[in-house]
Amino acid sequence: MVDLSIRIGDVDLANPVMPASGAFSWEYADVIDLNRLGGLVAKTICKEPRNGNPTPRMAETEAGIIQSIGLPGKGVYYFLDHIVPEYKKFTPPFIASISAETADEFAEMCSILSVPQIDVLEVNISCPTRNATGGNFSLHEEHTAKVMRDIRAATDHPVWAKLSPNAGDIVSIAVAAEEAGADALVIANTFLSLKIRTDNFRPALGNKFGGLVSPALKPIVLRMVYQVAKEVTVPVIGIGGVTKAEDVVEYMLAGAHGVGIGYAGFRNPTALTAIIDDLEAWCDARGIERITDLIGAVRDDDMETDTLVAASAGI
Amino acid sequence: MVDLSIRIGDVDLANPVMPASGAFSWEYADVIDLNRLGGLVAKTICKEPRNGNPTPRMAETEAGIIQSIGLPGKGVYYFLDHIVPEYKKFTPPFIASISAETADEFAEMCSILSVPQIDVLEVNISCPTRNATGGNFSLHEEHTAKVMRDIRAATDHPVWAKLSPNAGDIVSIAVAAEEAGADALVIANTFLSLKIRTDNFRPALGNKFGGLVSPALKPIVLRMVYQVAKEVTVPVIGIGGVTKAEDVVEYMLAGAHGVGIGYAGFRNPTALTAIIDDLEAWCDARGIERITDLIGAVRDDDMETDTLVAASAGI
Amino acid sequence: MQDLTASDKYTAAPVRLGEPDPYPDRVAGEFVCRVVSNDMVNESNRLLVLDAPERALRARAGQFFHLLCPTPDGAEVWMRRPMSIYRIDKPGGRLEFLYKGEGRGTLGMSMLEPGGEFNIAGPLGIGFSLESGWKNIVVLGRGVGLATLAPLSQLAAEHDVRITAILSARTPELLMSRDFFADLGANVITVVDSDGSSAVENVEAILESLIADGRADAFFTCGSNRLLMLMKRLGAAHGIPGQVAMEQLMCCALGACYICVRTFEVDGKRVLKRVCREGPVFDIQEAVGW
Amino acid sequence: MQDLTASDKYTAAPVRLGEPDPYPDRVAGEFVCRVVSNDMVNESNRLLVLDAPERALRARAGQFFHLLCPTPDGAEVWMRRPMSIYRIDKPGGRLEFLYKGEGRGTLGMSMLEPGGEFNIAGPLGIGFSLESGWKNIVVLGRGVGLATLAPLSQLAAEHDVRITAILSARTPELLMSRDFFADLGANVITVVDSDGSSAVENVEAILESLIADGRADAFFTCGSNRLLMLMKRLGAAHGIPGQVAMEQLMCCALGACYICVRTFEVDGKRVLKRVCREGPVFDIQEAVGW
Ligand SMILES: Cc1cc2nc3c(=O)[nH]c(=O)nc-3n(C[C@H](O)[C@H](O)[C@H](O)COP(=O)(O)OP(=O)(O)OC[C@H]3O[C@@H](n4cnc5c(N)ncnc54)[C@H](O)[C@@H]3O)c2cc1C
Ligand SMILES: Cc1cc2nc3c(=O)[nH]c(=O)nc-3n(C[C@H](O)[C@H](O)[C@H](O)COP(=O)(O)OP(=O)(O)OC[C@H]3O[C@@H](n4cnc5c(N)ncnc54)[C@H](O)[C@@H]3O)c2cc1C
Ligand SMILES: Cc1cc2nc3c(=O)[nH]c(=O)nc-3n(C[C@H](O)[C@H](O)[C@H](O)COP(=O)(O)O)c2cc1C
Ligand SMILES: Cc1cc2nc3c(=O)[nH]c(=O)nc-3n(C[C@H](O)[C@H](O)[C@H](O)COP(=O)(O)O)c2cc1C
Ligand code: FES
Ligand code: FES
Repeated sequence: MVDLSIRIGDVDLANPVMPASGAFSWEYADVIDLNRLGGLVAKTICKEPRNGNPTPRMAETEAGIIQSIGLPGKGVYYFLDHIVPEYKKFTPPFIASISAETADEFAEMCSILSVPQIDVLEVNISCPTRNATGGNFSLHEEHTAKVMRDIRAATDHPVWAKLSPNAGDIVSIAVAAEEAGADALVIANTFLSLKIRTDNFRPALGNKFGGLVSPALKPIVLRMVYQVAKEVTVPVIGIGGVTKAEDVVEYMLAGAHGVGIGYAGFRNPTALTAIIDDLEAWCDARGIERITDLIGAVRDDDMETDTLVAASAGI
Repeated sequence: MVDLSIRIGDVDLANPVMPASGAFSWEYADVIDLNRLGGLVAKTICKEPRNGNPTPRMAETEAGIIQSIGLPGKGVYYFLDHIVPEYKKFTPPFIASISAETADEFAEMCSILSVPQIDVLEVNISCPTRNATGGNFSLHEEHTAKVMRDIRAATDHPVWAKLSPNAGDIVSIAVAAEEAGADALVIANTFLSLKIRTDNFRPALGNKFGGLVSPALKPIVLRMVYQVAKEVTVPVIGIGGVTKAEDVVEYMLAGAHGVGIGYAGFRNPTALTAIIDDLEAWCDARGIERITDLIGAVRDDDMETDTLVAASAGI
Repeated sequence: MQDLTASDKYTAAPVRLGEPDPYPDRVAGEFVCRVVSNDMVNESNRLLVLDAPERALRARAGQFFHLLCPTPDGAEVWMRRPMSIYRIDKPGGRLEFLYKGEGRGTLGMSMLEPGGEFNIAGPLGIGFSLESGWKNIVVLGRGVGLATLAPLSQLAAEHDVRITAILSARTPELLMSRDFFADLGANVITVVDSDGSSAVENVEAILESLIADGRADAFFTCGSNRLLMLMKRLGAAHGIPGQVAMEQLMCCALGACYICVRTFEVDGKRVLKRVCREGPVFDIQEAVGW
Repeated sequence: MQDLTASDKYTAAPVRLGEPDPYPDRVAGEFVCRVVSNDMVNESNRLLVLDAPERALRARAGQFFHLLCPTPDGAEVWMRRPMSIYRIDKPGGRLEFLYKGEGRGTLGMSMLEPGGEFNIAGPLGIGFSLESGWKNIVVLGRGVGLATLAPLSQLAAEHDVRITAILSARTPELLMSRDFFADLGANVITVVDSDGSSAVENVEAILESLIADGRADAFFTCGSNRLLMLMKRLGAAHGIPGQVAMEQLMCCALGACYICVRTFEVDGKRVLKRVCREGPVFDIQEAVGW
């Protein structure tokens, strides 16, 4: 049977399948066995309590949903006192996700949260409805470098940097995050989007803009993961449109160590554990002994580059 | 009955619905009446003959296709002698699309093509599989400004700049293109993407990367059109995921003067004229007299911003 | 042709009718049920009857399921749709939903045919609670809101609580479930827009007289903001506790995403609560309506 | 349940069977046909028979249609699938396709049921041409490649051209259309892998003897690269003209997108041609195979 375990920096995961921040909570234990997941990723929290964005916070689009929640929550201390204990009832590594509008606040949160119960700090420097100087630092190289340096200085905990697919040059930003000390890169957050209702001419979301989530986006994020994995040495976690075991394989072939899953768990609350089962079966059917053998195993080094030769090959 | 006509700079179009470059040719006259279209947009041409990219040039994805054709063609003189006359058999304004890997070559092509038979030069400065210094200028503000200035100096023809959705900050690039003399902005080209086959671990496309085309992407491009239309004064043409009359309306509400359609015409060769029919019916059913009344008519100035108030409203 | 529905290409491990349940102790699950019937009950509403796995039948009054609706038009329905349980028939192994086909999701549901499969997740949320001291309750529902109140009334009847059911609708033809409530032994009062009897003043008079008669130990409502506000006002005035089932757009329905929030008033402070997790049933006095 | 297919949510104005044709003079169109039957003809192939509008019936031998396949799994089939015409029955108003259900598109096609609708675009491409001087032709096909050669043989028979049809398959059970060709008066030769008769050397011997007998004024082939190369070699050696129907992934199928290119050799130079527009039928001597 295949060995599904992976290691991201110093953190050991039983398998490469994790939930995506904001699309998961310990409450999923109502439906599935959380101890089977590679990691447990909490919803992004902010330092102070926040109401979040006006409703409607979600709208269906042609092929997916857009959403803008606005990071509601009760602040970092409530998180430590009430939410962390909920997650600690389960065994997988616990990844806290945090957001802030300044590098200072990010650093402050990191030091508050560098407690033993938390295994990883995922820094959401890519909130899609914020701007590059106020929370979506990962739109720009220098902002990314600055915030990551401050974060790194504030904690010895493993830090995973979640990047934005809205950035123009994801590779430079990934390199900047790595150089500033990120232990892993999480690619990507959601795509900034807009839906206008043609019945009343109004934006469909209370916050006007929202992040698009759709299995259709996987090829874009996969391209980013592939490009980044070629240029960095830290592990990459791919997030975007994973709905089946083959998607996990595809991300790993592209160079990812693991994946995060959001949408699929909304559509099918049993999706995550089912995908882990399928992944195991997929590997076993092919005699793959270690899932880590798939990482970066895309066969891209002997591609036919002569158009006339290629166009005389079979389909 | 609604007046569907629009004006983009000095060019009059009978309606706002055009094909998208590369997804259309005069050969569609086999199936539909091309004289009904708002404009006729030719496939992008290059100065010299090119074979284009290795096959396979297309692959289906979860929700759409990725494609990388590589701008094959017989060069600019063949275009003038053999292709322009085909389009001139029809009445709508004729838009030639051009690409080059240097600003000089762009300028040279513009002067060669500034002939009376061509009504508009669409400059494809956003070929997704090229880089910012070699054809995909629209990834960067300065490259965009430079190439557009050289183009503007080379021709008095109307110039529409086609921009890339892969740019991080579409607004700055749009503003740069406008300032350098673009008469209209076409938003957007395709999203750079990758598909890896899990059966043989190989990239699905001969060129490895390709542009993703999917109705699912409309909310992303719509957001870009909305953001850009607020900041520029030249007309914007929205391209991405239009498959029905409501999509045309949505783009116009967001600020577009017109739309381009690619994918829908592949799936249904009669789509473009059917969408024009539906658009007329949609407007007539609502008593809209001029389609131009829809441009930028999104009701975004009195949105509820208090979350607690919004969350006590009906659904 | 059942496999044309969008339910198959995604990975999931729902419990299928007749198959072993890997997690019999979890409070909720994803289940593939079989459609028994799906017929119109009047000009605008339909009743869906499902054969459901055992765990799904542990649903309680006021809880809901999150339904993976078939696609009415070829495009997927990208999010599940929340739906209250209308009837739980434990001995028969059946779950029933009463609904109105109006948007893509519910129109997709309308297409379900007997023998077909239907994927539902649940039971979810906090349902109604019946305090032991309550001997007489008033349920006041409008439209498909009645669906939500039906299992509560079933429960009340089982506990020998006397029920007054005030059913409101646009027209007499749309008055659903009159027999359902009557069969439970409820005192059924119907009010309709078409003769003006559903006007708030009239319903208020009915409620006042029930209060005067000692027939209102607790209030329950669903489906109308006007009627909620009325019950809140009378409840506050007369010290009658009440519960309301609320609605909101939902995504995860498990408490994770915070998409389903609504505003409530708790200790004089306005706060947001998740309808899926802290509800869908709330204290009437906390509700600020919609 | 026909509306569960993906064909309805997109905007289009196809000509529907029985409805007036707005563009009767255009060479191609988008048509909604009605399925007459869709049965297996052997263990791996299926025959789809459609009632088609008049304009669609103007298809010529070797041309193809671009088919909007229903979805086998809930996800859309995002691109049409090209398919040669197997039989055109003008008086009966019918079009037939012979195909193998192997991928998502063709498996979707397999689900079409009699009475259902099916959206097809065409007729497309350049078909076979029969020169008036040709009195004897040899058609050599393998697998579903035979489908493409069928209407050519029909045409030849109508023009009193004598046909030798060499049908190749893996097993005798998979040898399709033997009766079809025999009914046209063709001299039918069958070769199969299972007894080794389909080996290139054996087919070469058959072709050589046909040439020697004056039965080979022109060659036609489809479906096998090995057999194409054989015909190309013999054709060049003996000065026998030939045509081959090629395949490639397609997107627009109208000549616009340049996705369907293949390499050909023209005047000693390798060039790309669009299979959808410059083909699918090409001069055998230009083909470089695949
Ligand atoms: C806890 C709960 C229990 C419910 N119980 C029932 C029930 O028993 N029977 C029944 O018919 N309906 C019930 N609803 C409402 C039902 O969920 C919506 O009617 C349904 O989601 C609409 O989906 P659609 O695709 O058909 O409509 P859409 O096309 O999505 O929208 C059509 C209309 O319905 C409204 N709507 C959309 N989603 C919801 C929602 N989640 N809640 C309320 N309104 C919505 C939209 O604003 C719009 O006005 C319940 C909702 C909740 C939250
Ligand atoms: C002009 C033309 C005429 C054709 N006529 C017939 C016919 O009469 N009967 C018939 O059964 N098939 C015919 N084909 C092939 C048919 O188009 C493919 O089998 C079909 O597109 C595969 O689609 P799918 O979704 O079932 O398979 P996919 O899942 O897309 O692929 C399954 C397999 O089919 C191959 N394939 C995919 N697309 C094509 C294609 N366009 N051409 C050839 N192979 C392809 C793939 O590489 C793969 O090996 C024809 C193709 C062309 C270009
Ligand atoms: C409702 C919702 C809420 C989200 N909230 C967060 C969040 O709080 N923090 C974060 O980093 N990402 C958040 N995301 C983004 C997801 O973590 C993930 O990046 C995205 O959904 C793409 O993955 P998917 O395609 O598997 O859904 C959210 C996504 C959704 C749909
Ligand atoms: C097969 C194909 C070829 C394309 N070729 C070009 C091209 O030559 N020049 C160009 O500017 N855009 C090209 N595009 C992009 C389209 O013009 C358009 O921007 C894109 O398809 C998005 O629109 P859609 O969602 O309506 O398809 C091409 C797209 C496709 C699918
Ligand atoms: S729907 Fe996700 S928290 Fe309620
Ligand atoms: S398929 Fe588009 S050119 Fe042939």
